[in-house]
Amino acid sequence: MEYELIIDGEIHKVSVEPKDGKYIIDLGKKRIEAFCEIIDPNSFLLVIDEKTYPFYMAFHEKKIHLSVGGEKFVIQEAESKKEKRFEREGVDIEGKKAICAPMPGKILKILVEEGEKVRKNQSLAIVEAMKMEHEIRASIEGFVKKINFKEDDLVDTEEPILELEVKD
Amino acid sequence: MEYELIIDGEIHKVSVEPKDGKYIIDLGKKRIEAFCEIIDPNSFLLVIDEKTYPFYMAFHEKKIHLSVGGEKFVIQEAESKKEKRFEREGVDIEGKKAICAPMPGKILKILVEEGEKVRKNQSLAIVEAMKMEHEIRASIEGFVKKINFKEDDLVDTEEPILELEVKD
Amino acid sequence: MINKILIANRGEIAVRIIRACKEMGISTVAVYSEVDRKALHVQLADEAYLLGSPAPLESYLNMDKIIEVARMTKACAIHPGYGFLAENSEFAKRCETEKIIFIGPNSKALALVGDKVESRKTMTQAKIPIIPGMKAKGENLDDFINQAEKIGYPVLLKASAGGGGKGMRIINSKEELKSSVEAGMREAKSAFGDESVYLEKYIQQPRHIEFQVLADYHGNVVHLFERECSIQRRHQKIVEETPSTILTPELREKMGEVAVKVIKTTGYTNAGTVEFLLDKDKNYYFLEVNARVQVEHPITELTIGIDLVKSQIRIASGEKLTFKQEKLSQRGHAIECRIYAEDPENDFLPSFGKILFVKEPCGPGIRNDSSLYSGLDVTMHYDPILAKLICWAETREEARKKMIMALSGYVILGIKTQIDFLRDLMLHPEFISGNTHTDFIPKYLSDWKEKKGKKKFVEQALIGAAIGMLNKGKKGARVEKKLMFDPWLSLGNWEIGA
Amino acid sequence: MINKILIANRGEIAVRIIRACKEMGISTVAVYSEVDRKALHVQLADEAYLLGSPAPLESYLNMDKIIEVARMTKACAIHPGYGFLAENSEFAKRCETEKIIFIGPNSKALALVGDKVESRKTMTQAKIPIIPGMKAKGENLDDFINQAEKIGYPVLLKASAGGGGKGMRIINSKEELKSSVEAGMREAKSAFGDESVYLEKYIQQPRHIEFQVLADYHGNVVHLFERECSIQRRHQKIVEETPSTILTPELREKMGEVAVKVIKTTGYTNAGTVEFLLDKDKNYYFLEVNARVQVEHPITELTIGIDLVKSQIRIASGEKLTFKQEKLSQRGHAIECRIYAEDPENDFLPSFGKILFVKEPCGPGIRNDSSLYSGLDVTMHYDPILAKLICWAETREEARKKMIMALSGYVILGIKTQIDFLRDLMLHPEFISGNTHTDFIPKYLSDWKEKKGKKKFVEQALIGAAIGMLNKGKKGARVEKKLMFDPWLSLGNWEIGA
Repeated sequence: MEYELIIDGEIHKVSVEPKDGKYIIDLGKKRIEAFCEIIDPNSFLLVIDEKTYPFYMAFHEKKIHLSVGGEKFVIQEAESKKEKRFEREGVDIEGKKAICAPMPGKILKILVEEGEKVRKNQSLAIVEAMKMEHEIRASIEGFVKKINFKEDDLVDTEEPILELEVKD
Repeated sequence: MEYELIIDGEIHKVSVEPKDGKYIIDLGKKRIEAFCEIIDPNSFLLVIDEKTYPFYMAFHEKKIHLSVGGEKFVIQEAESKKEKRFEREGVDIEGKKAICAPMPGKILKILVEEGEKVRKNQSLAIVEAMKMEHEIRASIEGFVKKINFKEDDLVDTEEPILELEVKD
Repeated sequence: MINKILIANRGEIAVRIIRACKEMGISTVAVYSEVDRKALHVQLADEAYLLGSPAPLESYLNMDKIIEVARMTKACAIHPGYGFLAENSEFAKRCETEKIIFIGPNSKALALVGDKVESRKTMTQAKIPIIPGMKAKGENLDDFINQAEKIGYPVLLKASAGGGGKGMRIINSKEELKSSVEAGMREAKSAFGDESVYLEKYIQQPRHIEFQVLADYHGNVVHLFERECSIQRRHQKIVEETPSTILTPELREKMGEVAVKVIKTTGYTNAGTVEFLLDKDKNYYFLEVNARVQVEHPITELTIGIDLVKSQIRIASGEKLTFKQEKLSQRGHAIECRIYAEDPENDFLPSFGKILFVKEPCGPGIRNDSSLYSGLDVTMHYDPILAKLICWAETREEARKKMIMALSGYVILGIKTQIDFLRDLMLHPEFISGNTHTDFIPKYLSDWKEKKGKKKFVEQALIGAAIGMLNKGKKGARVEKKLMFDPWLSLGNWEIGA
Repeated sequence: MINKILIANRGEIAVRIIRACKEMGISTVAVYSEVDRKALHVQLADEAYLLGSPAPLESYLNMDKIIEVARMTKACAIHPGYGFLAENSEFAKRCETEKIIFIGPNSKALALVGDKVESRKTMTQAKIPIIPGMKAKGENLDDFINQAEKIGYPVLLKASAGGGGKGMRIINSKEELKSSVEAGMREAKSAFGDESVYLEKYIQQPRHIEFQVLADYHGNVVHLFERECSIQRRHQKIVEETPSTILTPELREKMGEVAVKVIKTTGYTNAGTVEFLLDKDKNYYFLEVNARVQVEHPITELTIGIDLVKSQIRIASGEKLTFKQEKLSQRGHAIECRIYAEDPENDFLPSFGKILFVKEPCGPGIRNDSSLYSGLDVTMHYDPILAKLICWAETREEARKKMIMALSGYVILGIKTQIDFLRDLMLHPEFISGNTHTDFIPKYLSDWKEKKGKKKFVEQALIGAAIGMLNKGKKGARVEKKLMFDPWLSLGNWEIGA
């Protein structure tokens, strides 16, 4: 099987084939033979050239959370990235801009209404988490197209709190 | 559901019914309401009258291994006990006696042959485990009916190494 | 004798206190909010009672409810841990009235050390060195101008009722004074309901040195030496160690004596911490008394060989201290790192969610005070501290290396933590040489980023992930013949949460 | 400098050594037998090499193979742990020839302390008190009769090459002498290939007291005080503690000096243990030198504050000891319990199989040296030790209570252990009062049975099991709505093993 895996924004092609209890791995620049022993559902032992690498892995919401050698990775399949509904950076092709919370939390206040014109850096909402308040500001000038949540709702960092639209 | 559970040789009847996220338990002499929270696949939190009892449980070969309050239990359903093929204590109705190892291990030596007459306490086999040797002796006088293993075989405590037969 | 204690707290400190009680044969009553029903402190306590909704005022700050549970369960004492009600003199007084032992200082001493301006006065009278500054809150702008001149710029504006950096401002010149004082007063008003502010000399790159003290009800006071807590981020300690790399034996003895004097002066009882700032010329200034068991108490326990939580309980029971000052000594070196649910790349904003998997480090000399487990929900409602990792070794250098190893072995999947940040901190040349001060992080690590592209195990991660994907796809596929059990068969487990 | 060590062992001690190496920045090479492929020491080491089939001679006793792996991986030193090759002077010599550092005593001293009769001679010459007995192995029956009269009955027959109780016999009178000597010789012959036996005075209800020593290559020898290991079963230590409840400061100092003298007399280097028997009148007799790191070394580490494994490595590197005798002191009290895969109700026969679930105790002052994990296969091939649980506290009584709490929190499902037995031992009045001796278990606990019918949590167990059965039956049944993940859905997990 071939996979396109994204680590820290970079796409890596990996091909893996099971063979005689081992795995033949092709990383493009090199081919590797590896054993993989299962310790428990989240703990594994990767053996390459008699070197042992314990690693820990959990699948969650299309992401692979993985720790090896004291380093932590959040890995995604290249396809699943395309599914993402909103582009965090910049404005999308339709001139819309999704505003997400920088951290998951509870919406304390929504400071604007749908249709309202906002200037850049204007406060749009206040989100609270772990005793800290955080202001959500407009990253562009535009109009409030849609508000997806109300006060006291819980939000994560993926679902936009509101959408802005650039009008000329 | 009603269960007959065996703990340390004693049979206990327990009936349990889920209700509104709780469990109604009938232990015969008393009825109890309990919550059961799942911490991980083997760890649970039993809540009875605001007292919390963390317990740990694993199912294995028709037995429930359970630990609560620092005490350990191996629990069986009453039916499954009947399935046991051999009676460890005494001779069965056909005059046969199964000889099992007192601990799992490797058979170092079988000291008798099928058909051979043995006296009580005669050494029948030597089993080794964890650097310790253990002699298996005849618990009755009789004849060797059947030998189920050979030297270097691994045995557990359930499957008889050999069977003796009382002949008159 | 105390035979049953209600622990009015949550998280690792509640777990720590419950363990001490168990060893002393004392029954424990836990309290919890709705989101903490499966929390480790609930699992470990003999009894546990729901306080209410997650909001602290409804649960862990709900005095009425907590007192009610204590009365109902016949708990004769309450341990408040740290945070929440720990330094609330009203609650301490309430316990006194209800004849429930408050395991902490008496309410009078608690009220005194809690008021910064008042305690500065008391200390001045007792000739304890304090940071040069105003003797009282300022009344008008001229007051502030005159005092600032007298103290000498830069000066630090502080809220009288304050803490946690709220209302605090550095003022470098007369020009900045007016607007800063006004802004500080507004902030103090909104944070504490009290606009009083005052000025202090601003000490540059100071070290934060504190002394642990124990005081019984029989007039015995000892100090258990220092902890250096200079590594801070936004006035929040994140790394603590003892002994301090800067103290000479003479200075240690002198500051210890002063700490004991502070405690005697205030009539303080039980465990407490006397905080000092130490400037570049090794002048020390009394800062405040922390009237509780500190987050960083384990490093003292490991080097002095005394259990502080048990000591708190014994003192509260009326027992006398069994050790004399001259018998106490420091052995080896201990470092503590606080593990927070924070994203160090995103300005240390809290990161919460489900912990998909946790593996905690262990081994000789490693202590991990935590309340984590795989599957735990880290909620937004409380302080983002997850665990405290403490390493003891014969020397500082060995303790530091042990800490690096322990941090490398701390696996938390599912939420962000600052573990990698802490490891880089441990590897920083200035930390290695012991040159620590409260501006350490802004000075050396303000632009810290995870070593993207510099990671050493990318290949192994890709291989592991690919093997995982491969077997995840094929339900029932067996990875190898002698598999003892097959997680691929039980995918439900992998998908914790959702 | 040593930069890479091969650890020629398995289980908890291999893990212990690997951790010390990691902290010292030393690379580690693990070796393993076919059944140990997933063992924790394999997981933790930087590299791991298969030695061969599970039989020790093919794997952990396979000198050729181990030396070969060391050469291949360029490991410059081998740490043998305890057991296996640890006290094999041939292996030590082999390492010396191959210019690989053997982390243990030099081969000459190792050979000397390994021969009981020879070392008795050496000690007599050095005026070290030994148990009254024969100066050499007996040549004929008259020899034995005369010597037994001289020593006084009861006497103890011991194999010259012996250990572990093989060939050992108590002889109460002249009448028993002939048959006992003959039987003892036969046993010794078959156990060790050497029929030599000798007689010693039989000490009744002695205490086993041993002193930890460290000796560098520069002539510096220190002792790190005593460990009392009187609680034994079939000459196997199961509970150890320090300080001993019986030693006075004077006796401790005297015995410590003798221990150092023993080490100097034999030209011993590295870490070692000098074992003594102490009779009812507090006479002490040298028994033997254990030429390795001991299973019970952690209790010394916790009370003295020195890492013994690191010290071993430093000494082997040629470093000088950095501490003087007069600077060393004991702090607090430590107890160790050895957790064995044994069935205490079935004559302590080994119990092996799959560990279905393990939860190890943790908390301040609790150290758990183990190599366990859920799913581990405990095989019949090796020593049944699973873990060592060590508790440190300010006083013996507190350490004992901490141990009871820790044992109660040690959950091992799937195989039998003697954890409950150990807990009852900790609760025994004679242990509480410190009246320990080597006959403690036969005298007080020989008829120990698990408290069947006296268990306190039968009801909770029944309820838990019934809820488990109920949900096991219904695949996909949800126990509660807010379930974070559902183990009932993933039954595969429960059925660990086949």
